[in-house]
Amino acid sequence: GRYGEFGGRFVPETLMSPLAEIEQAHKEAMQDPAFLEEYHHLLNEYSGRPTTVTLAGNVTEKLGGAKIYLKREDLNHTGAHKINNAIGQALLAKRMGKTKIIAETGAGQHGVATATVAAKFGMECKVFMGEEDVRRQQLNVFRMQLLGAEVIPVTSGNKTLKDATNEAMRYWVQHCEDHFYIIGSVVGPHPYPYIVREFQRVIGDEAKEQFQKIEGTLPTKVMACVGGGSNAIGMFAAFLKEKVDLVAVEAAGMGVDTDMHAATITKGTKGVLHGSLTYLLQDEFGQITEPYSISAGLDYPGIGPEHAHLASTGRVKYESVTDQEALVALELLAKEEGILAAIESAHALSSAFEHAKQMASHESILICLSGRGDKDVHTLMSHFKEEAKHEDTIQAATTK
Amino acid sequence: GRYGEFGGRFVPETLMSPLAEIEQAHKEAMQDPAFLEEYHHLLNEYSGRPTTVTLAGNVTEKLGGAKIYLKREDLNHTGAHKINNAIGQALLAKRMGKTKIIAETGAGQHGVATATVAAKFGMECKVFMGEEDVRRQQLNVFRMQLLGAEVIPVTSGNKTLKDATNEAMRYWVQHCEDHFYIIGSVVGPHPYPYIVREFQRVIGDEAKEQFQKIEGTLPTKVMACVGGGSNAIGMFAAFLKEKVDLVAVEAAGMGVDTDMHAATITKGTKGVLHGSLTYLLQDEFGQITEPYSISAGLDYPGIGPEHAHLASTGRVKYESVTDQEALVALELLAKEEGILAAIESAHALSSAFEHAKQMASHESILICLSGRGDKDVHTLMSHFKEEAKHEDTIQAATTK
Amino acid sequence: MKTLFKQPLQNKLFIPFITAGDPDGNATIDLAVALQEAGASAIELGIPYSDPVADGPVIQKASSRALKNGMNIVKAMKLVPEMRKKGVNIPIILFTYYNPVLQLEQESFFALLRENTIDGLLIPDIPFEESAELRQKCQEHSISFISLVAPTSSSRIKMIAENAEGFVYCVSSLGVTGVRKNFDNSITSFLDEVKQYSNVPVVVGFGVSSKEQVEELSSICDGVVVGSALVREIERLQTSLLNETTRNKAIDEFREFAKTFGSENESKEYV
Amino acid sequence: MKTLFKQPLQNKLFIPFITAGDPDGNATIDLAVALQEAGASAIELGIPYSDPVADGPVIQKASSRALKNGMNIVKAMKLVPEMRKKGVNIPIILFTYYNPVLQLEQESFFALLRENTIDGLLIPDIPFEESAELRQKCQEHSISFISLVAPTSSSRIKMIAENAEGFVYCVSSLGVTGVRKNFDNSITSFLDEVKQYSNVPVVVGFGVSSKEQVEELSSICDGVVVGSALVREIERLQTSLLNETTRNKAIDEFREFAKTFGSENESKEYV
Repeated sequence: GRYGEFGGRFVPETLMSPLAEIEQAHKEAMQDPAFLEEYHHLLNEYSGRPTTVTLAGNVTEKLGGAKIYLKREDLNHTGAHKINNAIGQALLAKRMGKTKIIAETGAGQHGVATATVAAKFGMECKVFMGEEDVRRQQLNVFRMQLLGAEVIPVTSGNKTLKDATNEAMRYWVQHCEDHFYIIGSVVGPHPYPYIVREFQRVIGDEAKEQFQKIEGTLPTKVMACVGGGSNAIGMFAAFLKEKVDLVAVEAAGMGVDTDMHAATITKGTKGVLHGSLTYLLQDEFGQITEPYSISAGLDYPGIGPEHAHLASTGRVKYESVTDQEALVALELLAKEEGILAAIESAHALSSAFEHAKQMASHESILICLSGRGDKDVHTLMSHFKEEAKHEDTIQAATTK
Repeated sequence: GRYGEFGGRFVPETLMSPLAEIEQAHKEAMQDPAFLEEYHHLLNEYSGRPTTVTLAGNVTEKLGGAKIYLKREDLNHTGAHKINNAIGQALLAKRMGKTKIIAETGAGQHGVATATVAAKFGMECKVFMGEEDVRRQQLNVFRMQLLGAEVIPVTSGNKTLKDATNEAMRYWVQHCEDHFYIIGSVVGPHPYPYIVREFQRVIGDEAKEQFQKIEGTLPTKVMACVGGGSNAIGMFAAFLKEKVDLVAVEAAGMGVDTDMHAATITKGTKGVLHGSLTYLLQDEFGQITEPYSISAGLDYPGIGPEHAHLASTGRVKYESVTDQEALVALELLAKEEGILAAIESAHALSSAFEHAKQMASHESILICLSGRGDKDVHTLMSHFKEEAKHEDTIQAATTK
Repeated sequence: MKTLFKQPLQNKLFIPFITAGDPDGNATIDLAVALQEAGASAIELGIPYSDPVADGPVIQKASSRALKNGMNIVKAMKLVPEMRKKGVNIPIILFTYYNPVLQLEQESFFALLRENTIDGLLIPDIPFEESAELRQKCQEHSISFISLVAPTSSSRIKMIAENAEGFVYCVSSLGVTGVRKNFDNSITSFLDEVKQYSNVPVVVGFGVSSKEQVEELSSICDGVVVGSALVREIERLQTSLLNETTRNKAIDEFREFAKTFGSENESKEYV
Repeated sequence: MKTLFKQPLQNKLFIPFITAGDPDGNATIDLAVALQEAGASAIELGIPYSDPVADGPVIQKASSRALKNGMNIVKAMKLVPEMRKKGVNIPIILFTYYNPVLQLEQESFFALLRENTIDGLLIPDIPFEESAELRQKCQEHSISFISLVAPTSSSRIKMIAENAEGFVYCVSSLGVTGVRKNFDNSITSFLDEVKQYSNVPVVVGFGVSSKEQVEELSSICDGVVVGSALVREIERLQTSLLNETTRNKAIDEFREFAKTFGSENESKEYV
């Protein structure tokens, strides 16, 4: 259960046996052709995989460097890569005879994916969500309810994702005998980081084959955004042993030199959160600090333990991108390619665009476009309105 | 340019030559392998086609009749079948050397699809949208703007789709020399109904092949919703000559016996609107009346002329479904299958579910799920809230 | 073939457009009288329509006003005999979109045109190719079926102009009706081509808004249609026109405004 | 191996839990004194933590209150010598999540435990398998490393119980800390299995909230941990506890409340 020194299983004793059972069940499942067939059947016939790889031709031309390709996880059912894992874990729950599902969610993407598979499998579903996020993401709350899930507002702590995760774990501790906890990223106690990785590696496996078919070679760089880090791990898994540069991009929020960011690798220190040893944003006494990012999906104070390991070995390079930089990249992709990326994914785009400029035209970058930006339109609207207001103020001030 | 007695080209003289040029260009394009290759390349690599066919197993079991399959147009880039046509027409515009695009939109789906392809092709894009719709669909307005399109609020008439179409035509009349008008459905003057049909027939062509691969035979019935009717024509085209029942479903709004509906075939009379002879909702003096449906995409007083023809020959059966029935079907699909359908598509679902109950379990229905329901969440929320309030009122009234 | 105007023309034609029922039916009758007094060669009487795609905002609003007042194609036609009673003897051309026509039985539509002494029919959304049957019927009933021709018509100009009746209505530039400041220079060659094929007067419309423009166009065509400029004046006067005590004064104002477009020679003969 | 309690036990153990710094450090000291007076056999001193996943809402809120007051793991440990000065001589067990421990150099953490006369260490989110090094260090420094065992531990019960030090902390039912009305019937067989392997007292915690429950459990185990019930009382008294003029009265009230859980025999000897 370790990635170098990272990972592990730091949980209340009550969960130790349930986690061992899940580990065993997953191991057996992954060797059972019938399980794998059902998993891939659902990915293909239900979620619409394989997702395509799109050349961002206009952006490539504009930047004048490396060719930019996008792995289109935004085209999945429910709009992001989250469904790959939710399908896999729901199948695992079914295999283990569990008919009740719990999940945590921040902006609601993993919650919607979990509510979706719970509906598909006829399972009862409870989604824990910080009260503050419930307020901010009413549409996703309603989507989950429409799918038949119960959304439980969490009032502890800062009432956001970290607290929702705490509460989901508490509920699971009390109900682990008949509930399966579908964790949404490569975080949590072992075996979750491994399970989620294995259910997300389809992204990279597909992308590698597709890219080779198009270009006849491997990409020069592969990039993805990281919050917990599931889309990045899923993308990188296929390339870890290849001669390909891997770059993951964290959320720098208002800047890594402020205290308003979510750049866990860049600025974090080692610690234990939600069951595993990894890098965290915390104070000197080990109290977890509240992260910040405009992107709800990257707004998490920890990171998957495998990322902590990949950072420490140097196999993957970790960079960070501010809110503002991500928004500029999002707008560029929208205007040039007609693709509205999730703000999460826009962090990877921003960094990739900078890399591309420095690279030669025979080189290439393959970016994981982890989700679509429809969910972010409210955020973008208020941001661009604020910006316009700000510009008006500046203009008013300078023309007087 | 006729489907039986329907269709034609009833437009101001100014547009006659431009329409003839488009007809000629389209004819040549469809015989040019390079054009078709680029079209299908974009459908596959950009929009993510082929879209999958999903068995709605839980609903099938629940209804106890025919097997229900869904053609998943909701998985397209931008969330509906509209992009198929937008890509095709934008390629045609490019071929004709036009660099400026105009489009009309109601709820914004075709507007978003058009703004998307305009961005992809580096074309200037103006989207005409009724002022009332601009107000109701702010998120889609913002999406179009983010994609670089100019959204022009239309203040004439009732300020909805019909008026936006009028205004788009007026603008085109004045600027047809350098503008290409991308019409969003199988309506308008010849050759538009034909062009849009040919760019949407990929739905049925794919679905037929996919269904045969799954079931080894053709479906018993093929169903789709109709407003203008592009997803239905696209779906039916492949089956018109097969021994397959075809059923199209119109919006009955508050009921076809009220004056609040959009059931053009069921309740309309022959007339000319937006350039073609078809069935219309109008008064005895030929004034077009305002249609009503909870679904913005079906809220149109006319219907594609080919549908008028298929109705008159009896090859396609036209039914209608109320707002309420559509919502019940939408909720059922969400809760049973984890798929949130567009309210438009839910009309087809509702009718299909009724058919399924009357059919044998060896029979099957293939439904075109034309789009995803994310765009409708606001509408659904306020509807279900109203409903809950209404129930509360009833309860309060009956418990006193 | 019936001709609307005596040939050769003694003056340039001035063909005003007004919407039936704007602001009400009685006003429309009086406005028609005023237009004749202002030198109109003929009047285009517009049938208000819910979806006037060939019209700009001014006439769209006039349509809305008229529809709100309950105007319809049958009522509109019945205004013409009232105009005749008040002395209007110039040709009246019914301007209507195709759909209202389509909703009437064809025989009763032509009967209505005849019994209401209507001289011509202009349908802006029915192109030459779709009009064969209607043109045939018009000939049978001695109604001039007016054809439009546009700068984009190109190879169609010959076909349309050769078959034109009453007059050829040339769209001044690309576009819908409405007030314009300038005309495209290419209009001269366009009009020359139309004149080359036409046996009837060649008239320019869509966007004629001032005396200066009328004069500018006079040298290259046989007359002008003036719509939006007049309808805007009616819009301005609508309150006065609806009030019996102020109507006469408003009509006087309108007549004076219309005269700026009219020929100086006010006495004409009509066929 | 160090033992926390003299064996064989003369009375059932009553181990109260309070959060350090709730409502402030001084109150914590006085509350500890009161607990000893109420018959506590040892005290679990909880370190407030931002993410207490093993705690129910009552202790979560206590954690938040203490963190707001600036409490941290080092300050908390330094409260213990103050308690000793006021006569507290029962064992003090530091209850802390793993992360705050991890942020201290291991040597300085154990030095702090020693110099602040802390007797035991309980980390709810470190399972047996991850605790080898810490248990080793505890033995070196004569600190009892308390292990938890749960009804779901099944095959793990033997391993945990055999290696237990100080006492075995049995989770009463599935779950996190908090007040419960009823206990699962299966608790008897669970406790029997633990007792079969354990050489130290077997104590039940998580959800003990009334004298009746204490009595019910007394027949099947060696003692109880009472947490949320006491912390809820502190929450109720917080304003009085923070005010110097009312603190003593509040402490009296708290002592009386705590006595409902305590053993009747108030004089004990501790090793």
